Order: sequence, then structure tokens, then C-alpha cells
Amino acid sequence: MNQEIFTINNLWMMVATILVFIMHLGFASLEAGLTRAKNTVNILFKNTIIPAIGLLTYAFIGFNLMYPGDDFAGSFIGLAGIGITLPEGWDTFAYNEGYTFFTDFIFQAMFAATAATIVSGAVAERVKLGPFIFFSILYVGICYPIVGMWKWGGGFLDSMDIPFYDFAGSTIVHSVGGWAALVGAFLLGPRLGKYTESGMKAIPGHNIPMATIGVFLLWFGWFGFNGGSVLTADPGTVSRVFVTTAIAGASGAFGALIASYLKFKTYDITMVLNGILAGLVGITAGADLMGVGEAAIIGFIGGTLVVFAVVFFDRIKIDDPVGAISVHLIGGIWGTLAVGLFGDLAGMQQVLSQLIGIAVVGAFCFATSWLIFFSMKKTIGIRVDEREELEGLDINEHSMQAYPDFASKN
Amino acid sequence: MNQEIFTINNLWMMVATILVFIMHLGFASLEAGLTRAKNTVNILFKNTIIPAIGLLTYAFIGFNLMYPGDDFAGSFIGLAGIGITLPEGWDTFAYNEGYTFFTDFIFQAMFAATAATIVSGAVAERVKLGPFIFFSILYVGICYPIVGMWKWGGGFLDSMDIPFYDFAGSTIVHSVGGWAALVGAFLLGPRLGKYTESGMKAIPGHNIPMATIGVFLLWFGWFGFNGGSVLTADPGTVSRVFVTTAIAGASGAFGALIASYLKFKTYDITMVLNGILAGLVGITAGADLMGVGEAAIIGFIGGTLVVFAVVFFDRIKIDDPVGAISVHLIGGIWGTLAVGLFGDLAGMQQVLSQLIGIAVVGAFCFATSWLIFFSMKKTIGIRVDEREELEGLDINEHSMQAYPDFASKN
Amino acid sequence: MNQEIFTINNLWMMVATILVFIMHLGFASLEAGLTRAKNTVNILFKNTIIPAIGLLTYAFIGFNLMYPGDDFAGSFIGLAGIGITLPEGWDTFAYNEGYTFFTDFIFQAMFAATAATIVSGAVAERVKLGPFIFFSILYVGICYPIVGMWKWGGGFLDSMDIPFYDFAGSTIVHSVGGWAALVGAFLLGPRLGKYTESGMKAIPGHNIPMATIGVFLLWFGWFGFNGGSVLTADPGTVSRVFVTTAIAGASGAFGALIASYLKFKTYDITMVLNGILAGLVGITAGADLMGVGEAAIIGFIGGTLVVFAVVFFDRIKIDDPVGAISVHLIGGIWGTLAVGLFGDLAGMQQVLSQLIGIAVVGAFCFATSWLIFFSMKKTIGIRVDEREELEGLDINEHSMQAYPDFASKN
Amino acid sequence: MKKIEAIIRTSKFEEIYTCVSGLGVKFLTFYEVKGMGMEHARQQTYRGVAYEPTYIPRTKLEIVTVEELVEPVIDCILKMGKTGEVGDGKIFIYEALEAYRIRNSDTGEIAL
Amino acid sequence: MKKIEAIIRTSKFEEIYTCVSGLGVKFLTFYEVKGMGMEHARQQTYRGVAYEPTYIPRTKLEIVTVEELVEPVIDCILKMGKTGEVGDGKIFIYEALEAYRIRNSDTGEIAL
Amino acid sequence: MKKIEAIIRTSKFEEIYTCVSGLGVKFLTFYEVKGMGMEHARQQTYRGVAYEPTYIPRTKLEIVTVEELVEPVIDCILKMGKTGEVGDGKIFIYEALEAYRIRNSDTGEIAL
Ligand SMILES: Nc1ncnc2c1ncn2[C@@H]1O[C@H](COP(=O)(O)OP(=O)(O)O)[C@@H](O)[C@H]1O
Ligand SMILES: Nc1ncnc2c1ncn2[C@@H]1O[C@H](COP(=O)(O)OP(=O)(O)O)[C@@H](O)[C@H]1O
Ligand SMILES: Nc1ncnc2c1ncn2[C@@H]1O[C@H](COP(=O)(O)OP(=O)(O)O)[C@@H](O)[C@H]1O
Repeated sequence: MNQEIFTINNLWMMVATILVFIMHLGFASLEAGLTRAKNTVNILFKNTIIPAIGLLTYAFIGFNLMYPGDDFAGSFIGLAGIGITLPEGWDTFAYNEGYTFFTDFIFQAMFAATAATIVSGAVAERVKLGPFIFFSILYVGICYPIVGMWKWGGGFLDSMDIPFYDFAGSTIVHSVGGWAALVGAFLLGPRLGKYTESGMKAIPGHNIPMATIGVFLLWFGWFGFNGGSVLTADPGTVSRVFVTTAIAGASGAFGALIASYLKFKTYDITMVLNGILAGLVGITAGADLMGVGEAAIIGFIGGTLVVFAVVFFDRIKIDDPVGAISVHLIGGIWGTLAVGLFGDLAGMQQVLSQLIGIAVVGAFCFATSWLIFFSMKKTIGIRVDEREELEGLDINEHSMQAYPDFASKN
Repeated sequence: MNQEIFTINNLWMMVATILVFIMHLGFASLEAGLTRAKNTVNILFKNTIIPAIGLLTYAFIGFNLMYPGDDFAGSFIGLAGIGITLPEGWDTFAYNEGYTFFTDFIFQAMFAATAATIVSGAVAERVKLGPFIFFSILYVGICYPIVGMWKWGGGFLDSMDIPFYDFAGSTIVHSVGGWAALVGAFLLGPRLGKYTESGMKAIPGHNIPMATIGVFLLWFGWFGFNGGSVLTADPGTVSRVFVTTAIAGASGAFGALIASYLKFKTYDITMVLNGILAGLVGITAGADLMGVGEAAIIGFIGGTLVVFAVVFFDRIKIDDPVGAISVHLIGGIWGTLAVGLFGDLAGMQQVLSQLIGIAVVGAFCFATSWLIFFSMKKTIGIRVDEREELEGLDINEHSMQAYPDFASKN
Repeated sequence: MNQEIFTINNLWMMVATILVFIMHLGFASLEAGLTRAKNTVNILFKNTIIPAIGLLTYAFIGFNLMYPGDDFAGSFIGLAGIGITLPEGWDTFAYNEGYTFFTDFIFQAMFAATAATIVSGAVAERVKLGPFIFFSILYVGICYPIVGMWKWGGGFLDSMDIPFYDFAGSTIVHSVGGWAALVGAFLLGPRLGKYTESGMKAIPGHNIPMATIGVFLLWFGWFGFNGGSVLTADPGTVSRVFVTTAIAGASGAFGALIASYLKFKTYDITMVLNGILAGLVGITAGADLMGVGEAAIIGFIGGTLVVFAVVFFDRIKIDDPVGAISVHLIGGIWGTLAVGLFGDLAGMQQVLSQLIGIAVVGAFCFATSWLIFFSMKKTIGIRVDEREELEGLDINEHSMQAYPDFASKN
Repeated sequence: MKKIEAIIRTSKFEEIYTCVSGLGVKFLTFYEVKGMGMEHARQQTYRGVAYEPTYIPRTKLEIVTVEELVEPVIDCILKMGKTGEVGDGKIFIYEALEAYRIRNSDTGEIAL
Repeated sequence: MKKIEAIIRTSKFEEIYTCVSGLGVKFLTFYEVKGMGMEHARQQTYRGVAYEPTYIPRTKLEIVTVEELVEPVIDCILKMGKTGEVGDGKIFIYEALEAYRIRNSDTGEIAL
Repeated sequence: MKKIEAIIRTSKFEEIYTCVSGLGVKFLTFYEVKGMGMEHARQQTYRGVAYEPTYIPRTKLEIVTVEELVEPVIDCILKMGKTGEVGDGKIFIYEALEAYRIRNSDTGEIAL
């Protein structure tokens, strides 16, 4: 180890941090684009405030919960303290060969908010703003770091004989968000008019260009999300991760294109966009383990799965306006499993460990998010009233419109 | 110093350059989003041509005005020559350990245009295109570099016993733009129908998603704006700057959220967006001096200030469609002062130096921008005529519409 | 050579890769913005699927066609194999001092798709989706890499006594796309109602903000496109390329601004946007050979040319909705020639080599794209029927709308 | 032949349409209009400035039909369009002299 | 003085306008309306759910003109507006009592 | 009971509205229409091609009111809507047979 390599590694980690940051704009654009114009200010508001929440709560407690230090190795929960305190030699490779303490913190902090952003898409167009913000604070500030600690903080998932493997967070990040998205969408119930006696109604997203911008920005940021998870600038590993990430996204697009065309006989761009994301979520757990061919297969299956998942959740009347559950939960589970099926770690043993990880994380996230949402539902309420939903959340929660100069179609 | 570190430093400075570049798209989107659809082509036109002006004038004269060299140390103005001439060993660490001459130039050039971009928001929806472009050329080409030289070029502000401190330009960049924004908005007068006998009218921005995209891109670019101002890739300093920048933006969002909710009883996303920017402008002067807590306080106060500032300027009938004066001038002054109140340099002496810097820069920018705008006002005129303003600048100055396929509401 | 420098170089190449990736969003936004709302889903769909096609075909065969290895030095075509196989020491500077094998592949793969993206703009609003996708697969997967091999793969253009010079692809990338754009637009014929007995009709783009976002993102990505083409992080060369790239774009804006104002007496932002791109395309071939002044001249002429080119192609009734032919073909030819007229290689001999390169590449691309488009035209057909074109491709090819909530003007 | 014009709450359109089509009114035309009346629009706020759109978006319904159907159609609208709140809207009746079906130049009541 | 209202296919507006202006009808007003009728809108699909916009976008034409021109104008619309397909639309005729030109307060037929 | 339809310059709406409401006309309906007439739209240019939108955006005003108010309302519109330039628009008067208030089924003049 030397100062040069340390500086390079740290530089890459900082660049990766910025790339993960811009993913929040990706989520904001995608979710705004796939919902209705009358709820656009609301969804943008949520996606703007969530990263702020993530950064602040992570500084206050999240980071210490997620990386409590070796004393808590193998355990379920730990806490290193409150707030940010600089350790000895925080800015030298004595701290870590890949990054300074501050780089470490900020890179992780950018990840944190992601979990809540995923949820905001699934509960869009009907959730009350206040309760959702409250949920986000708890979920990002406490639930996410606890789960993260289990694996990345050296917790019990990391110290199994055959450790659970999740390179950049198919489970630790995406499923964590996906489970809460599932719970939230279920407890809220569908948007008015989505499932009627006369059958299911389509509620088209109002701005496809924004949705497209969102997915490209997410893909763009994903190179930092996965590439940064190498935690150094090691040429071989990072470039391998770049290739698997790019290929999985591309084949995810084709998986969804083919599946949706066969199923619906139409070229549905929103499915292709979801497919790209599902491919990316899918490769996230094993981005450093796969070859080009394996990445292509994982992405393709991820993209295919998302189409069936969207249809499935609609069938069971769980209304997810942007497909967040299909992309992040289903895609995340698939990607986590794929580590046992393909690539350097493939093996029955590994599949088992992966299943354990999926299960415990699922149980914990389902339980905690249910607890938070359900207790709010029974008290302050989590859903806007009917009139507000019909008129739109923008005018009611924000007394504002997203597009005051444009005439609306209906 | 060695070639490796030099190459790393230079790489980071180049990446930072690109990040600052994209801030111009951030400004373009934000300003377009917070103004009306009928003036969108005009505001985009200005924000597209300004970076071009900045790059060209800076190459022609700006860079030489801002960095005239040691002969002019401690002075008020200097000029190294005209155009770009490569010094001996421009591409080695003999020139500078952090960057080559070309990197130095292009990083600084990207900063230059910012000053004018800030103004374009405040004078939006009523300023004549020609005169504004003329102003931009003079202000970016001459006024900005002169002020910059005072501090960053080794001028008198830098050689005071207790030097004025402005890490990345709360005053040198943002206030410089802010002062001209104030003068421009004042000399132009408010938009028609903004302040009537029957009281103040709201003129809602036409595209909140664009405004949101703009602020995220600005935040994104700010990591290069502040991070690049370290002028090397030093792991400790740059990562520290990343953290303070991120935290200040986040707490700025909360400052504005809370202040605006208490004041207006509504969740106004445009205020939250302004708050993020005010937090970022606020931390800019001392991004390398603060800890996490201090950054949070500075950002929070910045975000709070912007809400009151917006109300204040409305009260005194200075019409600033996008809040540029509140964000960049008020935020810039606050951030510059904060260097004396918090962090490594805190102290009464420093406060004094900061006040001196704020004052002289303010006096100079106010005077020069007044001179330019006022003389144009008295001659060619700076404001479009009433009919043009009512019909919109797009159709009149550009004989074009931004959204020809969409029906307008009124 | 040492591990440190290798790691730095590779890091820059990876960052450049991401920057080139985001150019695809730039193209998507620009093309969507300059066409009509009723065809927006279609153009976004094409621009989303093209990068996916590019990445997958390039992995399958493109890379091996473009870099067949030394055995094929000086020849017209070669093939190293099928799919991606890692060479010995692929992740060390034994492979290349600038990048690992995977970095090499992914950087090149991101370039590949560009060629087809250029075409999609010129054939927009009337081409059938299926045939266009089929064309893209063939053109990106086979035609582009063959041409690329001629120069960058060590083919015959590279082994002339005075080798043809094309630093980052004015000809190899942009003209390759431009020629196919010309053929496609010609074989399709103009959009209905574009050229009528009563003269030429304007068909305004529906979303100028999107077009502006697109061009800024392209410029942003261009720093990776040109800067990455240095193939190392060499401080001097890369920073020089940054400066020439920035200056050429800026002066391209002014070239177009002045030319279009003189010609049309109006400030047409779409021309300024095209001018920026023409300036960038123009500098691409010699970005590492020019000084600041030369870059300014090349960019300015490029920006001026594009205005006359747009008018010219309209006059000969070749309907190019976004100006892709003018920007990429005319701009590409100009930039390639400029290498012989300005900068380090200027000279009659070089002009000759450049002309040879332009000619052979032109002949090949014209022929192959004609072959593909024409044979499809005679069989499956390449143009949607009249009713579909009038109603819009979105509703017909995708049974979807891009903006279902907005009332349309007509 | 009469023309029935009704200014209704946009939210009530569905119900009214179902009702009138139940009467055998197969054709109608409607569009968005802006109303000034007793009802006031919800207040909005932008950057601290409260304001109230002067008008209320409403839907205008046009049905040209035969005498016999006028009463029933009016009843539909009165019944289905009513909330009892200010803002329910109005119905106006006019005389229509003639009608033509463009498709086949039918005229008179069969053209309705 | 009569008022001619026609609900036509938006795509037919140009031809109809050329025809009526040929008759010397210099003035007319038109706007987008939504129609419910025999014709059904093209089906759309979003994320696997097929749906059909309930209405069809159409253009409504309003021409107030003198008796002599009523017939010719109707003929124009019937001729030019026709495709023979369901969805061609309708024409309705009403009595207009008076007309004023705001510019100069002209009233009566010269105001048309 | 009469129906007053006026096609006015959108920019004149405010003044006209203030004037008629001064007369005690509490209700009116208006919407955007497109006009073809003497006035020509401002020319636009796109990528070197000049073009002129064929129509002019205008506002259409509808007021159904009692006989006594017809004259005064017309005067308001003629006075306030006038610029003297081509393009000021027109006013048309029609007979209205009946009116209903949906809220409470009032009919006749009290329903206006
Ligand atoms: N006399 C009228 N002429 C034209 N439009 C009218 C008239 N009366 C009512 N309207 C329209 O009907 C809408 C509903 O009126 P409203 O405020 O509901 O009165 P009400 O007290 O009867 O509910 C108004 O906004 C206006 O658009
Ligand atoms: N009686 C009516 N009252 C109001 N609008 C009508 C009436 N008849 C037809 N229309 C309008 O004309 C449009 C065209 O009707 P259409 O479906 O073409 O019937 P047709 O079978 O005569 O072609 C309808 O969508 C509707 O908007
Ligand atoms: N006879 C008419 N029938 C329908 N609309 C009319 C008629 N006359 C005028 N208009 C409408 O009024 C608008 C104003 O007409 P305008 O060009 O101002 O004529 P003038 O010469 O009276 O000012 C026209 O654009 C058209 O929309």
C-alpha cells in the first residue's frame, strides 16, 4: 500500500459517491414520470427531501448502527456512538486502503436514502406526506443500517460458515426498499379507480420523457453504485463490474421487451425501462463474480421477471404505480439467488446462504415496515382522503401545481 | 511531489471541471422551471449562450485578468496579456502540483460563466436579449475576473494581515452574481402584474420537474465546484469538503422546509429547492474548514434565511422570479461571514476580514453592474415593451414557442 | 510504466466510459425535444433500445471485428473470434498501459451505439420501429466495427504512408452515423406535409427544454468521448483535449448564432444547439492537435456550416427533423478535413489522406446503409402508413401516449 | 329538436353520461370550460404568495335531441349532477332548427 | 341570420375551411371538443392493461352567417367532411338574433 | 331569456368581466377558442422556415341573462373589448328557452 494508490482509490470512491447521489434524481424523474400530473409536486417533494433525510440521519446515527466496529462482529445489532467522530488517522490508508473516513461515510450515506426512495414510488399518488416522511426517517435512519450491519458491518450474515454474499446490495439495499414498498402499497390499498368491478383500469404515467431520463440517470449512477462497491479503484475488479453492470442492464431491456411484446403485443417503453432496472438490480449482488455471458443471462431473466411481476401484483390488487416492488424486491431476490447459481461462488451451499439472507432480511423489513405503517394507519392515518386523491395531492398537500401553464386533458 | 500524484490531482481537477460545467444545465433547468412557459425559449437561450460567452471571454482576457501573476501581488488589478500562451513546463508539476496549465484554465473558465447565469434568473421574463448578452460579456469577461484576482489571483484581499477567506467563492462567485442580480432586477422593475394595488400576485413557475432537475444537477456539480477548489485530490481535504457540501445542502433543505411551513403553512417545494442551494452557497466559503455539525448549522441557517429573503425582496418590490438574489447574494454573504463564526478560522479578526471582503466586493459589483445596466437603460433600453412581455418573450424575441404542441391554460 | 499510473489511466478511462454512456440520454432528449409530441414515445423507445443493442452486439461480435489483432494489420476486415474471451494478463499494464481489457471493451462498446443513435434522429417521425431496430443491429454490430477497424483497429487507413488521422471519430463515428442518416432520410422521404406545393412547412419540435437538456448532456459526455480517446490520463494531453473540446463547442454556438441571425433575423435556439454539436463534432478528429485559437476557428466554422447545411438539405427536400445529417455528416467531414488544415499535422499530404479516409468511409457506409434500408423498403417496408404518421407513431406503434394528461394544441 | 347545454362539475360527467345513454341518447359532445359563479376555487400558494384562480374548471355538455327526450335528459342531469353545494352548475335549453349527419347527409331527427 | 355548428373530424378541418372561405365566409370560430358517439377510440395499452379512451377528440366549427350562405356552407361541410365512416360528425343549425362587430359596433349582417 | 356569445381578445377578458359583474351578472362561462378572421397571427420561424399559425387564440364568453340586462352587457363588451384594431371580435345574441339550476332544480329567470 502506498499514498499514490490510496489517493487513487479514494478519488474513485468520491466519484462513485457523486454517481450514487445523482441516482436520487433518477428516482425522482422516474417516479414523477410514471405517475399523474396532479401528483407530480408531491412525488418530487418526497424524492427531494429523502436524500436530505438520508444524509442527516446517517450522520446522526445510521453510520454508527451500520458499522459499529469489530466488538459487534457476528451479532444482530450494534452501535458505535452518536454522530460523527473522526478516528485516529482517518485520512490515511491506516484507516482503510480504499478511502478516508469521510469518504467512507459519505459513500455509505448516499446509499442509505435509496431504500426510502424505492418505497416512495410504490405508495405514490395516495400516501399522506407527513406520515411518509416520518416513515422514511425511521426506515432510513434505523431499519436500513441494522440490516446493512448484518452483512457489510460484519454482522451474523457475514460470519456464517458460507457467508451470505451481496456485493452491492440486491438484498441489503434494493430488497430492503422493496419489502417496505410491498407493505406500504398493501396497507394503503390501490389508488381510487385502479381496480373496479368492471375490471382493472390503466392509470398512465404523465410524462414518459421524464421516466426515460430517470432510468438513464439511474443506470449512469449504477456504475458508481456497483463500481464503488469494489471499495478500491482496482483496475481489474472495477472494470469487470462495469462490464457486468452495463451488460445486465442491456439484456434486461431485451428481456422486458420480448416478454412484454409476447404478452401484450405492444412495445411498452415503461416495461423496457423497468427491465433495464431489473437487470441492474439483478446483477448488483454478484457484479464482481460474473462473466459477460452470466451477466447477460442474469439481466435477461431479471428483465423478463419484472414483466410477469408487474402483472402478478396487479392481479393480486397490489397497486404499485411505478413497478418498484417488481423491480427492487423481485429483482433483488433474483439477483441474490443468482449468486448461488452463476459465477465464481455458484453452488448449493451458497444458494442456501443466499436463501437465509433473503429470508431474514425479508422477515425483518416486512415486520418493521408493517409496524411503522400499520401503527400510523391506526392513528394519524396514512392515506389522503378521497377528495384529495381525486383532485390530486399537489393542490391539496402543497396547494400548488406542477404545470400551471398547461391545460390538462381531463 | 511525483508524477503519479500529479496525474491523480490533475485527473480530479478535470473531473471537477466537467462537474462545474453541468451546473450550467442546472441553472438553465431551474430558471426555466420557475418562470412561465411563454418565456422558456428565452431563458434557455440565455443560459445556453452564457457558458459559451464565459469560455471564450475567459480565454481571450478573463484568465489573464484573474491570474496576472506575482508582479501584481497585493494589487487591485493586473493583466498578464491577451489570449492563452502556454508557459514553460505547463504540463508538469513544475507548473503546479495540482494541475496542468490547461486544466487550470478550463476549471477556472467553467467558474466564470456562473456569475452571469445567476443574473439571468433574476432578470428573467422581461429583460431584452441583446442588452443582457452585452452585459454578460462585460461582467463575465471583466468584472468577475477583477474581483477574483483580489483573492484568488493574489490581490489585496489575499494579502491582508488576516487574509479574507473564501474557499470556493461564496463571495467571489455567488455574491458577485448576486449583486448584479439585485441591480438588474431593481433597474428593470417588477414583471407586469406582479405588484398591483390589489396586492402582490403569484406568478407560478411553469415546470416544477425541470426546477427539481436543475437543483439536483447543481448539487451534483457542487461536489466539483467545492471539491475541485481544493486544487488537488488530497484524500482528507477533498473528502471533508464532500461531506460538508452534502450535509449543508441537506440541512438547507430542512431549514427552508421548516421556515416555509411555519410561515406559509404549506410544503412549498420551490422553497426547499432554494433552501438546498442556499445551504450549498453558504458552505462554499468554508467547505474545507467546517466539521459535520458546523456544516449542518451553516446549511440550516442558509436554508432558513432564503425563505425570509424571498419574502423580504417581494416586500420591497424587487421581483426575482427564481430567488437568485436570496440564494446567491444573501446565501453568499452568510457563508462568507460563517467562516468567521464557525470552523478552523473562527474569530473576531476573521469576521472583520470577511466583512471587508464582502463590502469591497459588494461595492465594486454594485457599481459596475449599475454602470452597465443603467447606461444601457438610458440608451438602447433593457426591458421589452409591454405587449412583448404580455405575449411572452419567446414569440417576440425568438418568434418561437417552447411547447408548440401543448395547449396552454390561459 | 508502473501500477500507480496504470490504475490512474484505467480510472480515467472508466470515468470516460460513463460520460460516453450518458451521451445516449443526450441524444434521446435532443431527438425527442426536436420532434412532435405524438412521436415522443417512439423516439425515446429507439434511443433506449439502441444502447442496449450496441452493448450486446459489440460484446457478441463488434469488438472482435473492430480489434481483430495484429494479424490483420493494414487489411480491410478481420475477426478475432466470437464473444468476449479474456486474454492473458488482461487486468495488468501488460495488456495496455492505459486500461484493462474490460475497460477497453466497455469504453469502445459505449461508442458503438452512437452511430445508430445519430440515424434515429434523421429518420424520426415516420420510420417503422421493427425495421429500424433491425437496421441498428446490423449497422452497429457489423458496419461500424468494420470501419472502425480500418483506422483504430490498425487497418489500411492506419497504415498509409501518411496515415489518415481521426482522433476521436469525426469520421469513424459521426460520419458513419451521418451517412446512414442521409440514406435513411432519403429513402424514407420527407414527413407528410413538410414539403408542399405551397412551399416548405415548419414542423416545430415539441419540447425545447428537452432539446436543451440533450445538448448539454452531449457536451458533458463529449469530455469523456474526446478526453477518453487519449487512452491514458496523461495530464498534458487530456487537459489540452478538454480545452479544445470546450472552446470548439462554445465557438460553435456563436458560429450558429451569428449565421442564423444574419440569415433568418431571429435567435433560433435550435440552431445554437446544433451549432454547439457541430463545433464538438468538428474538433473531434483533431482535439489533441489544436491550440485554443485553432479550436475556436474549427468550432466557429462548424457552427456556421450547420446553419447552411440545414437550409441546404431542406432545399433538396431531404427531411431531417433534428439536423443529424448537418451536424454529424457535414460537421464530421469538416472536422476530418480540418486536421489537414490546422494544428500539428496540417499539410497538403495530410489533407489528401483525410480526403481518402472521408471518401472510402463514405462510400462504404453509403453503400451498406443503402443496401440494408433499400432491401427492407422493397420487402417489409420501412415507413409507417399515412394514417399512422398523421395520428402519431406513439399511438400506433406503441398504443401509448407520452403525455396523456396534457391537452394538445391541435 | 332542442339543444341542451349543461355546465356541470367535471367529476359528475361519468354518472350523467351513464344516465342519459340509458335514455337512448347515443350522441353527445362535451368540453372543458371555465366558470365564474358563486363557487370559489381552492386557494393556492406559491413562494409565500397566496392566490386563488379566478375561475373554476367545469365541463360543458351539449346534447341535441328530440322533444320527447328533453325532459328525461334534464332529469338525468338534475339528479346525477347534484351535490347540493354551490357550484353544481346550470342547464340551458335552446331551439335547434335542423340537423345533418355528415356521413350520409341524413337530415332531421334521424340525424340525431 | 343563422348559426351553423358542425362537429367534424379534426383531420377534415383544412378542406372544409378552404371550401367555406371559397364561398366568401371570411370568419369562423373553432375549438377542440370531445365526442361520444358511434365511433370508438383506438385501444391503448399501458403496462399490460388495455384501455380505451371513452371519447373521441373532434373539432367544433361555429359559423354565423346570412340565410343565403347557409345552404352552400352546409354543402361544403357535407362534401368535404365526409369519409363515409362512422365518426364523420354532425351539423346543427340555429337561429341567431343579432350580431355586433366589437371593433366598430357595426350590427346586423354587415357585422358578420 | 337571451344567450350572449362573444368572441373577444383573451387580453380583454378581465376588463369585460369587471364591467358585466358590475351590472350584477354573477355568472358566466368562458373558454379558449381559435378564430379565423381578418386579423393575422404573428409570424413564427423555426430552423429557417417562417410560418404563420393559421388561427388566432381567442376567448369565447357565454352569458345567459334576462332581457333587461342584454343591452347593458353588450355595451360592456363593446366598450371594454374594443381596441379599434382588426381582431376585436364579435357578439352574437340567441334566444334561450329555459334555464335550470342543478343545485336546487330552480328554473326560469331565478336560475340565471
Ligand atoms: N347565466 C349563466 N350564463 C353562463 N354560464 C352560467 C350561468 N349561470 C351559471 N353558469 C355557469 O355555471 C357554473 C356553475 O354556477 P354555480 O356557481 O354552481 O352557481 P350555483 O349557485 O347555481 O351552483 C358557473 O361557474 C358558470 O360557469
Ligand atoms: N345529437 C348530438 N348532440 C351532440 N353531439 C352530437 C350529436 N350527434 C353527434 N354528435 C357529435 O358528433 C360526433 C360524431 O358522431 P358519430 O359517431 O360520427 O355519429 P355518426 O354515426 O353520425 O358518424 C359525436 O362524437 C358527437 O360528438
Ligand atoms: N360570423 C362569424 N362566425 C363565427 N365566428 C366569427 C364570425 N365573425 C367573427 N368571428 C370570430 O371573431 C373573431 C374576430 O374577428 P375579427 O378578425 O376581429 O374581425 P373584425 O374585422 O370584426 O375585427 C374571428 O377570429 C372569429 O373567431
